[in-house]
Amino acid sequence: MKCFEYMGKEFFAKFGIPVPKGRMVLTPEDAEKVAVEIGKPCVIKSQVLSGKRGKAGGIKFADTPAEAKVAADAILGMTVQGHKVERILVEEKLKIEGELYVAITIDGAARAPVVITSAKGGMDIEEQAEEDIVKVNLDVFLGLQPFQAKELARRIGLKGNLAKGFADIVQKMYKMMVEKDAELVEINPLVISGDSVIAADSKLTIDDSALYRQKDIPYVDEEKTEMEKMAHEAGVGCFVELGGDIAIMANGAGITMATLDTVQLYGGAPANFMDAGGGTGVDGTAKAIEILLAQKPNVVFVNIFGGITRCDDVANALAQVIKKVGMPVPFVVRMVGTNQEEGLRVLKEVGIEAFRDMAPAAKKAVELAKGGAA
Amino acid sequence: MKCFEYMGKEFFAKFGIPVPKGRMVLTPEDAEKVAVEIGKPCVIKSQVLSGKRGKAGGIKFADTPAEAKVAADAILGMTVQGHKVERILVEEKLKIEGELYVAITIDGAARAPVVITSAKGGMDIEEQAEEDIVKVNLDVFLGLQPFQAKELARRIGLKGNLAKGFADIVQKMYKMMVEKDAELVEINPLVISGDSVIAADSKLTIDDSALYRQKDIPYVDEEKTEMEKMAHEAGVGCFVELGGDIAIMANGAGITMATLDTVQLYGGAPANFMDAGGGTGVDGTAKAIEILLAQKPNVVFVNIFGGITRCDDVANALAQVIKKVGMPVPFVVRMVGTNQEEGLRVLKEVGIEAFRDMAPAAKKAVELAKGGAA
Amino acid sequence: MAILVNADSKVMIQGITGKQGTFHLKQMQAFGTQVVAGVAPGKGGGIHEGVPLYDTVYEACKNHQIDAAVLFIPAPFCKDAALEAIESGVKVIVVVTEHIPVHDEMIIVNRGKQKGATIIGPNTFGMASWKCKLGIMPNIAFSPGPVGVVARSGTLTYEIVGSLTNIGIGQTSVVGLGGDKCPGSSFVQMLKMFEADPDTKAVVLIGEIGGNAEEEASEYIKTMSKPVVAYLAGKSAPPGKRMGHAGAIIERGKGTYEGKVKALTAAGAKVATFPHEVRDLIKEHLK
Amino acid sequence: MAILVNADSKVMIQGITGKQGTFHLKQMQAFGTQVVAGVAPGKGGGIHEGVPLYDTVYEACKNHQIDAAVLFIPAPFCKDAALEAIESGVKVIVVVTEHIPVHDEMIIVNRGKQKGATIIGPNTFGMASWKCKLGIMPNIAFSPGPVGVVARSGTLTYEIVGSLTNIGIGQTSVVGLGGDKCPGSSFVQMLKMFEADPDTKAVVLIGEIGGNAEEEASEYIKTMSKPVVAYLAGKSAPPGKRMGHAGAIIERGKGTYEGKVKALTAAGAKVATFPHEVRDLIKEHLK
Repeated sequence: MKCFEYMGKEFFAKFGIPVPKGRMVLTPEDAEKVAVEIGKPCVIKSQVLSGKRGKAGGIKFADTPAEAKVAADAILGMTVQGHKVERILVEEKLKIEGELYVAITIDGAARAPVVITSAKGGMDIEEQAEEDIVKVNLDVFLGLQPFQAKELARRIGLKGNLAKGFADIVQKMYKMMVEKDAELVEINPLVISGDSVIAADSKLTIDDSALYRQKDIPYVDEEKTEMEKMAHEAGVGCFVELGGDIAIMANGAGITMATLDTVQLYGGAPANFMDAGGGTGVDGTAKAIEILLAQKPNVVFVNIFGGITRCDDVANALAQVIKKVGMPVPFVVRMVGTNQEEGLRVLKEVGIEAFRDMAPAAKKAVELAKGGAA
Repeated sequence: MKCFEYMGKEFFAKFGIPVPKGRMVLTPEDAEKVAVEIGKPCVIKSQVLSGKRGKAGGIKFADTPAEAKVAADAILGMTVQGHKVERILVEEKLKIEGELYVAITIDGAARAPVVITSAKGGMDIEEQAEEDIVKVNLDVFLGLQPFQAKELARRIGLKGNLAKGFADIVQKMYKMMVEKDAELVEINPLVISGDSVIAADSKLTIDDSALYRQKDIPYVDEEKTEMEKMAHEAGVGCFVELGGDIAIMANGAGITMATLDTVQLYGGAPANFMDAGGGTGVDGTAKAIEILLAQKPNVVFVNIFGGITRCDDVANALAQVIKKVGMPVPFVVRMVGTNQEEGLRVLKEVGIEAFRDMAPAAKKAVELAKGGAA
Repeated sequence: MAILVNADSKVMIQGITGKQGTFHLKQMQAFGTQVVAGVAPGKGGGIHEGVPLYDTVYEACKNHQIDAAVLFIPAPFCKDAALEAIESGVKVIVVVTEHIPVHDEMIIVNRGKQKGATIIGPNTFGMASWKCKLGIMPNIAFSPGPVGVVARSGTLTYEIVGSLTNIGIGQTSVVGLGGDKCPGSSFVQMLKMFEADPDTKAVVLIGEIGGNAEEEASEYIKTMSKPVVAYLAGKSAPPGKRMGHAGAIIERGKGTYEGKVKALTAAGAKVATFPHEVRDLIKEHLK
Repeated sequence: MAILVNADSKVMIQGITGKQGTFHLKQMQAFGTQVVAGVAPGKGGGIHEGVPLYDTVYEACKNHQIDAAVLFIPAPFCKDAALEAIESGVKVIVVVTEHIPVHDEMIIVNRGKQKGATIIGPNTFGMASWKCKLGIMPNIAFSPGPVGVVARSGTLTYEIVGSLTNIGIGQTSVVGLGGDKCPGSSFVQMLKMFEADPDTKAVVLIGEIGGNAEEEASEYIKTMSKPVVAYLAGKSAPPGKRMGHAGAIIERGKGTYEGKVKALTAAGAKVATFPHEVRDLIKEHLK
């Protein structure tokens, strides 16, 4: 779960990481009030989950509270990279003398946390040369020791109080990462301002699997399309709209990807990625099929290799939908695995002759889609 | 540093370990008040750092607040195993249905924390048979995991809620041990009362070397003799009175022990153990020598192998004392090591011919002591 | 023979009395797996589907030789259960559960490494050698034979293994590494075992986009004497979720379909375009 | 030769510019130790007594081969400094400092073990092989020769080693395990190295009451081909501090003078009654 910038900064403050003075507000009036409290030139930042807000006009500066109100009014309600802005962060404007980059995340290949830092922070961090980026893998049992934090500071060329401030921040970031079950704690830029380093931005991603034990973190609902919301409510593991005309359901991320790949190799255009997951039962699966139909595709292609997912559940879900809304477009079903005999029997009753192999089924779906579109 | 029972229990309560209702008080009047608050039969326990308080009469029961006052009055001011009672703990009297033992300490041989537990807690735990005691070494990086706590509960025969309560307590003890830099966290007895387990006593020893980072733990001054206090103030590493007539100073625990052993093997009786430690300088060493003299021995035996300790410092300290108070009893000095030439020169000036070897020096000290006693 | 486990292996199930545990216990027994002990706190001393129950892993291990453990444990308790198996000295541990917090996962897999335990999973269908299935995959897909299979994803493995079985090509062992960020085992570890296993004549590697596991594997495949056939899912996948800049910096230039195909091909592996092509390529190699 | 280090070993000092660090640097140099790098945060790039300075251990190790490190670091910072040396791959680390919190100590010594580093100390005089002294002991006590010495206490070691040197019996290596509860190394580890070192002809073990290090050592001494002479301090010592019941339960029947003498004697070691007897017993063995 991605957190908004202001949420990350609230946690930073709790863990003792320096952040600019400021607060999240919902209205231009409150933005003005906060600007008065700050009593200095401010920055007004749209709070959305996408990056590149600056380029999209989602960040404005204000020298006076009145200007802050105007800027807030402009930003609130605008759309940044498809996300409607509902919250803004009003903060003191920092005197920026340098921009560093620092993040802690999990390096899956190393099965370990990794600290990544660079003296060249800011917008274009991803484009920095390899030699300008310092990476250190941590040991999960040892955590981040002070000497490692100091060595990182040294390697990005910091000295004196800046080195101390940086080492302190990176240790606190690690503590926060572990205590908050974060997958990512990122500061970009970490701003050099006089003798201190200050977190001018925050990116904090909490491990979805650990939300159950992080009750004090407010839930952030990532902006979803209507269809994605429906899929989420139906208990579908993962659903992404792709815009083609063959609506696809499979079970398992790997086989779903492989189904899409196969459809595309045969010249078809998938309407979506839908990993139905395992064990959603008849009703959940029926809802998922309704979502497929709601995309108004030319063909529905269901590809099931039953394991935890039972073939009879999927067949009954299909039958249930067909009884309810009929078969507005052709259904191509491939079905093998757990309880397949019963599944095939149920399908036959509603007039579907299921395939046993994936390739001919995918081919058939593509042919039908082309026929249907013609 | 050993903590009083009530201090340990205050920490237990902070870490969520169940303790009887109660409070430490300094007067019989307050004892009566606490008994009123508790509103049940109470136990009044002397707060001293030695064990076996019960056998010494330092624990009494009271059915009413009036009885509590009387009991408190009797205990306050009594002496338990040489320790004057200045504080008492007034607690609800538990309904005891069983007594367990559980402790976490550090097993030096394993370089690891060790949990020790037994279904047979209470007074005579040290005398329990080996098979009635369960010991599990922990991994310092992994700490105490829930499964280990549950396995310990099973191995001492606990089931259901008692097992859960026990497992919970032992995990909290470990957390406390690490966070409070404890060398020992012990509960004996851990009382079974109905469906729960409650810490009826506490033994908590904080690592002296870690006191600097445990500022919230009040300092407990172990009862010392006048002489021990003087030694402590002089910066002497370790001083123990032994009652013989040869006052001994050496530098380093090993050589001090060896010096005592040698004196005793030659038939002498050491007055004390004094490890002068290293780097106390001239003034500290002079004070230490004055302590030796304060014991009114028949001989003073100083055995120095200079390393960090510099021979000239010790020699100058001896000269300083001799100039101040003379040589009321014979001084036998053995001196080699760092800056020995200068040391020997200074000693010669005050009339001491130092030995180069320890054995003849020890022999001489014993002879002189016997002569002096004759 | 096979890798990691075989028909003689003695297996313990943690969480054996739950709905999932019970269902898959029966499936495993039907496959031929010797389930000799089950762990179910509070039920020690009982019998479940013919399997003796113990309160703790320590007790089970005291009473039985345990060669492998399978965990059917809810995610919040998996760290503890996996550590219990590791610390008790179990050498093959299959963690089926998905949605284990990644910080727990790092502790499990790194502790396993320290103690010399092979962790399969988390979030895996498990693994099977002939007559010893540890996990949740459908029994019918498997048959004994000369092909080693190692995969990152589940149903796709059933798909491909099933297609091999259908034309009479069996498997020595089939291993699912699991779909989580920090899997306990790697392609390379399994490839090494297949290379060393005299009965394995060819290996199927089933990968997908993202991460650098396939690139790592390619380095080892270069040194292998046995043929490797790979299939990678995700050729047409839209760009996945990204985690701030840090993910992009770690993975620089790795993780794409094209990159992986290039690495595997350069290492001498054949990469199938369709899942069903795998069986044809394997058939070539076994001729 | 010697054990752990020798005349060719390249040494780094952490905390080199402090009062203690500077004093003992000079003493070590006088002994012949090749001190090639010093670590002093904020002073990197400088030179101290002819030794190049670095801000961090990582930097020192990048610029020099480092065979051993000696720490002159205040107790509160020792854990960090020792871990820095361990994680940088230094294989012999001498921690002179006393009063290190025992929980820090456990982390240092267990991490050292995991990473294959030999930790000497904490709270030790250090160790010396001929021309390579790592620590704080007086140079004059030592001389090259055929006796290996391993000890738990400091000045007593100077006493005994000095008495050997005085009659012309030199040492291959002298190692102080340190006086803390959780020392990084054990008698057994050192005895094994002495047993394997061709130049060591006899070994002196200097122990004391408390703990079970001598009992453990006895088990190994049984298997040694080389003679061992022991001295134990504390025969006449009053009962030491006790830590609740737990200490007594751990040490049951171990740790007494009599028990240790019995174990060592049974293992074939000669136990000297007086410190100065050690040299006589060693002389016997070297005849």
